[in-house]
Amino acid sequence: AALLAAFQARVDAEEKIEPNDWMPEAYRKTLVRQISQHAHSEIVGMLPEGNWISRAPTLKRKAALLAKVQDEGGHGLYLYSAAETLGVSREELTEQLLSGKAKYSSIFNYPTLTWADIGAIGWLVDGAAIMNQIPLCRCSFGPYSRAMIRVCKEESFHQRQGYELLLEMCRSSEEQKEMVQDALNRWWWPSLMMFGPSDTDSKHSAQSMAWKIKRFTNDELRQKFVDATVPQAHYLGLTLPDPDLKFNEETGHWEYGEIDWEEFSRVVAGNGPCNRERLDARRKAWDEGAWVREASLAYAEKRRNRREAARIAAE
Amino acid sequence: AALLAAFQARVDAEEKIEPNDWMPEAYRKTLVRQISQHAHSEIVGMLPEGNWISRAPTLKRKAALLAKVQDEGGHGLYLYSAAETLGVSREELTEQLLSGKAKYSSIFNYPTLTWADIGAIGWLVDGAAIMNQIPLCRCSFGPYSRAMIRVCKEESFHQRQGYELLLEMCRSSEEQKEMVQDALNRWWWPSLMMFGPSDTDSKHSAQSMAWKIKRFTNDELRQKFVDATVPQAHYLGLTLPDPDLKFNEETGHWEYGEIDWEEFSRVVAGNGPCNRERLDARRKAWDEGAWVREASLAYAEKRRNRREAARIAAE
Amino acid sequence: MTTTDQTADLFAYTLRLADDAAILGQRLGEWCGHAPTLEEDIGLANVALDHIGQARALYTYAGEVEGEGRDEDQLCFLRHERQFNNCLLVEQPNGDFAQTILRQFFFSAFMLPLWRELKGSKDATLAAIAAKAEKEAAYHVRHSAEWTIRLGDGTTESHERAQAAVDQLWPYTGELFEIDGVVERLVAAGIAVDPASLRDEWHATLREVLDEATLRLPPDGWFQTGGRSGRHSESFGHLLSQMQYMQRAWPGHKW
Amino acid sequence: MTTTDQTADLFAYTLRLADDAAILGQRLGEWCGHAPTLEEDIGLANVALDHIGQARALYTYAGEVEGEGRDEDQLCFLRHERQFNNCLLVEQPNGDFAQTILRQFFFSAFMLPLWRELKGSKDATLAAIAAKAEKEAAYHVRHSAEWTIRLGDGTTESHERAQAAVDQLWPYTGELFEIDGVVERLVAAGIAVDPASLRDEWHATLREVLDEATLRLPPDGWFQTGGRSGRHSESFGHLLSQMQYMQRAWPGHKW
Repeated sequence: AALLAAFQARVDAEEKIEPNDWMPEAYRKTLVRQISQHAHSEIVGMLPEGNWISRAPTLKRKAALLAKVQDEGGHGLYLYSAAETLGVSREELTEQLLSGKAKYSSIFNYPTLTWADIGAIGWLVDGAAIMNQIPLCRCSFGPYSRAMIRVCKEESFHQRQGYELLLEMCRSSEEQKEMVQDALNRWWWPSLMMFGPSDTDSKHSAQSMAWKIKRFTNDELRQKFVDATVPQAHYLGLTLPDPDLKFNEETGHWEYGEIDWEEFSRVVAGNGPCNRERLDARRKAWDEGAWVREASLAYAEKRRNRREAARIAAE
Repeated sequence: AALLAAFQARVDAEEKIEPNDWMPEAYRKTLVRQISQHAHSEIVGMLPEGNWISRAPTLKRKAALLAKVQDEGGHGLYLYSAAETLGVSREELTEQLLSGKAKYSSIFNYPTLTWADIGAIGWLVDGAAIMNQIPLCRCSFGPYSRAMIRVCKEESFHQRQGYELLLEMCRSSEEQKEMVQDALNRWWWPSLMMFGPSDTDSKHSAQSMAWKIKRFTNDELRQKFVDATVPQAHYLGLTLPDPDLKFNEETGHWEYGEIDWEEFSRVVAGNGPCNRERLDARRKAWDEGAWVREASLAYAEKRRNRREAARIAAE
Repeated sequence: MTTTDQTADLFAYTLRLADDAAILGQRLGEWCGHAPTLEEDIGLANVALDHIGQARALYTYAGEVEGEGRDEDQLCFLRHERQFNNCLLVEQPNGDFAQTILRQFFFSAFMLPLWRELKGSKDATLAAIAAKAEKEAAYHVRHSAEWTIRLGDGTTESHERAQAAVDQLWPYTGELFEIDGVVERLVAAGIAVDPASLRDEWHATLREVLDEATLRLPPDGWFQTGGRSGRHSESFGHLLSQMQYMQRAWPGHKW
Repeated sequence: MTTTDQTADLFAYTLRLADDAAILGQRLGEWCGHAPTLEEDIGLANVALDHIGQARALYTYAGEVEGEGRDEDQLCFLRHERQFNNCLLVEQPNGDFAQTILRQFFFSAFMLPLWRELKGSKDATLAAIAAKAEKEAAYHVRHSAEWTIRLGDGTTESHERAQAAVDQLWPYTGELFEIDGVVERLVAAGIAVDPASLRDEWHATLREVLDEATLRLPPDGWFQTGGRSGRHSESFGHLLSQMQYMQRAWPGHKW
């Protein structure tokens, strides 16, 4: 209890908790869950965008998309490393993802149907991710906070790139603008769902706030996102697919309509358009890569043994 | 020796030899080799054309191509059946094909690079096949002769269809005509090679002629093909890729240049552009289909056992 | 309802039927030369051919109904991904032979009664197309049902693969029974078939065949949707990029 | 030789280099999200990116040399199959990881000395592109050589797969050393590199790495050819139908 109080005092004083510091088991667990979900999201998130690498319309866009997907892989790497500092191995985490036990952001269970979806993911999905992640840069757990600083920098680049892609399309022709509008129609609500259940239904919020893992509630972050994004959509000349959306002059906020939480729960539960495809793709990559990983280990061991033998021979 | 003389007398009298009749072992062997090579050619021949089914430019052409490839599968079936009457099973023959022991027509080791190749195969490859096969309709071995009658009818339909496809392309635009010319340039010489080595180098000819398996020599058939095809090319407005080609007013034949027999031998030996791909594709289909064939057998056996059990129970 | 509205409905309805046939034919055509037996190379090509034939008749009629001069090829090869309205079931990748067979069985067991009823359509062209397609669908049901039984009641491996195919494809069957304004109005006009009226027969066919195949029908749960409004699977765009390649790369040429 | 001739040669030569880079980049991009480890998802994407970058610079320059206003995208996305002049090696399908690695190793072990020599080209733009590409190729050689050794000297399975990849890809390496009039004339003009001059170094690199990997180099035998005159593998058309899909389906749009 004294340890707990000291821990909370450090958190309250905005000191960073480091891996070797004492921490409550629930704090560790919450972080492992959150960081690994976040890592898995980066990995699974490579798939819907990867779907368009071979069909990107220009070489410049192809390069940008490849670089973006590569960055996501990189984010996955730092996040797995941050999780590893809490005593859980990448193998365990991978196993949890592939068995379907671990979650990842449900937004990646929607398909990328047109090239505009690549822009929409950058603009909306990365935009929502950044809203979630900026406060995490000040998270009480040191490794997570440092990983987030790096991730946020790259994500905001992706977000601008996605928006710029859509802007180019909207300016180029009416048909392309329609394609962008269609993408917005399909990605808007799932993006709002990325912030998680409404505060009244959110399980983990209060404790995470006290631990300074979270700094804002789901609804607060969602509102920030809506306020930032609606004017951007208008600038593109697009209509938000929400008839209830209106600007409240008094509060200065954009008020949005009812979110379809049934759809949210259904997709989280595994019944989204692409849940099966996503896990199948990850499992296939993992299974087909098994012989490569085994070869790596076997080779590393051979080398170790040879070096050892050489050392002994030299003695 | 009396049997042999009687056999030859029947052959000379243009009687058909049937599977249960006595025949020399060498005759049987020659036929098994020839019929099975022919069957394998139909099967492997499905691949270069199959490569364009998913990309056929119109629904009508897609249907025609599907039907054609399906016919080739059908030809494979009757030919395997004809070979089976000589006491060799389809499994054995398939094994010989997949192990690389059996040959198939070398023309199918060239790739189909453009849509015009589909027309060129119909016109030239099926055209050459028909030249070879028409005399086989009168082959001394009954089952082979009857299979050939059916095959020839369908092949000549395919040949006309291929020519008509090219005619439509040549009439439609200059670019398409160039595509046709390019296909002719690539398929012309390999088509001439389909008739096999020159008579001076052909191993099996004399005996096959005596047995009335063959009716014309390789060079005779090749000349017939050239004479029939050159005017068709000219009607399309195309140039044959042979600077030495010229019409001999006296003989009434088209004289053609030197065939590159080195290329022929190299491709037969396994070093054509697609030899590996063709066998790999057949092996993959065979290996991946193993569980289906096993299921069929297992189910057939279960049914037999159940029927047997029902019969016994009923007694 | 004005004639223009009915024309638009009829166009939409015919186009859906055409897209279903064309896309399934396209998928089946991918097998050619790669099937588990020579007989199936021929058999699947045959089923593919029937669907391409149906697609041709339906696209041609859709183009006539629309009246803007689009022919079968323009409708098949020059629309974008979001404009295709085939159901998600037919576009599912071939997978292994069991998945191809079960996809066919689920679909044809629905289409057989649909074509039978559509023979009575007040639209004479649809009725004529249906009469021909019914015979073909009867063969498709028989062919795919026989294989379903053989695979389900074959070896342990084939049983597992067949059951996996049933489970994987099941969520795409709900869409077959969807009704929207287009169908509703055309049913009322005696032109289209109400899919709800086919459900019992479809279920009975499935139960009978899957029982004999010792396969388990999944419980009715959540169903995938979207195909009828052009929201397809990610694999669909790749299918189109192949299928439309020639018409896209050589615009305005005759073949 | 007239300037027009040299311009045509330079266009052809630059375009070949561009096609090699673009097509290999396209193939490598297919791995993204499907590699055996997360590190390799990143690593292969990195190699892909380098090649796409080289392709951009080379196509842009080729367009300038040609002087008909074609930009990098028109050259990459609006030529037909028979107009691409990349070597057959780079278009070979990814196959398993061993095939992807060996394809890269054979190619990059050739490109590294080529870029190094091309730095001395009398054509300043090619020389500048080569200077950047040399550094990238050095990394590609290191990366693919390390994996070749790991796979060759890893497990029995990985050894067999690596050897199969060597054997399968070997016939496509002869084309790297082909010389035609275009190359001959540009070598004489001090613009291009004579590939024959790179053969010993290439062979030495291969021998060293394959030895360490316990892999056997096939005997020099017959080599595949055709890429430089636009005769590609059957898989190439399928690659193009994907790669060019957007530009073909939406002609004249900006992205």
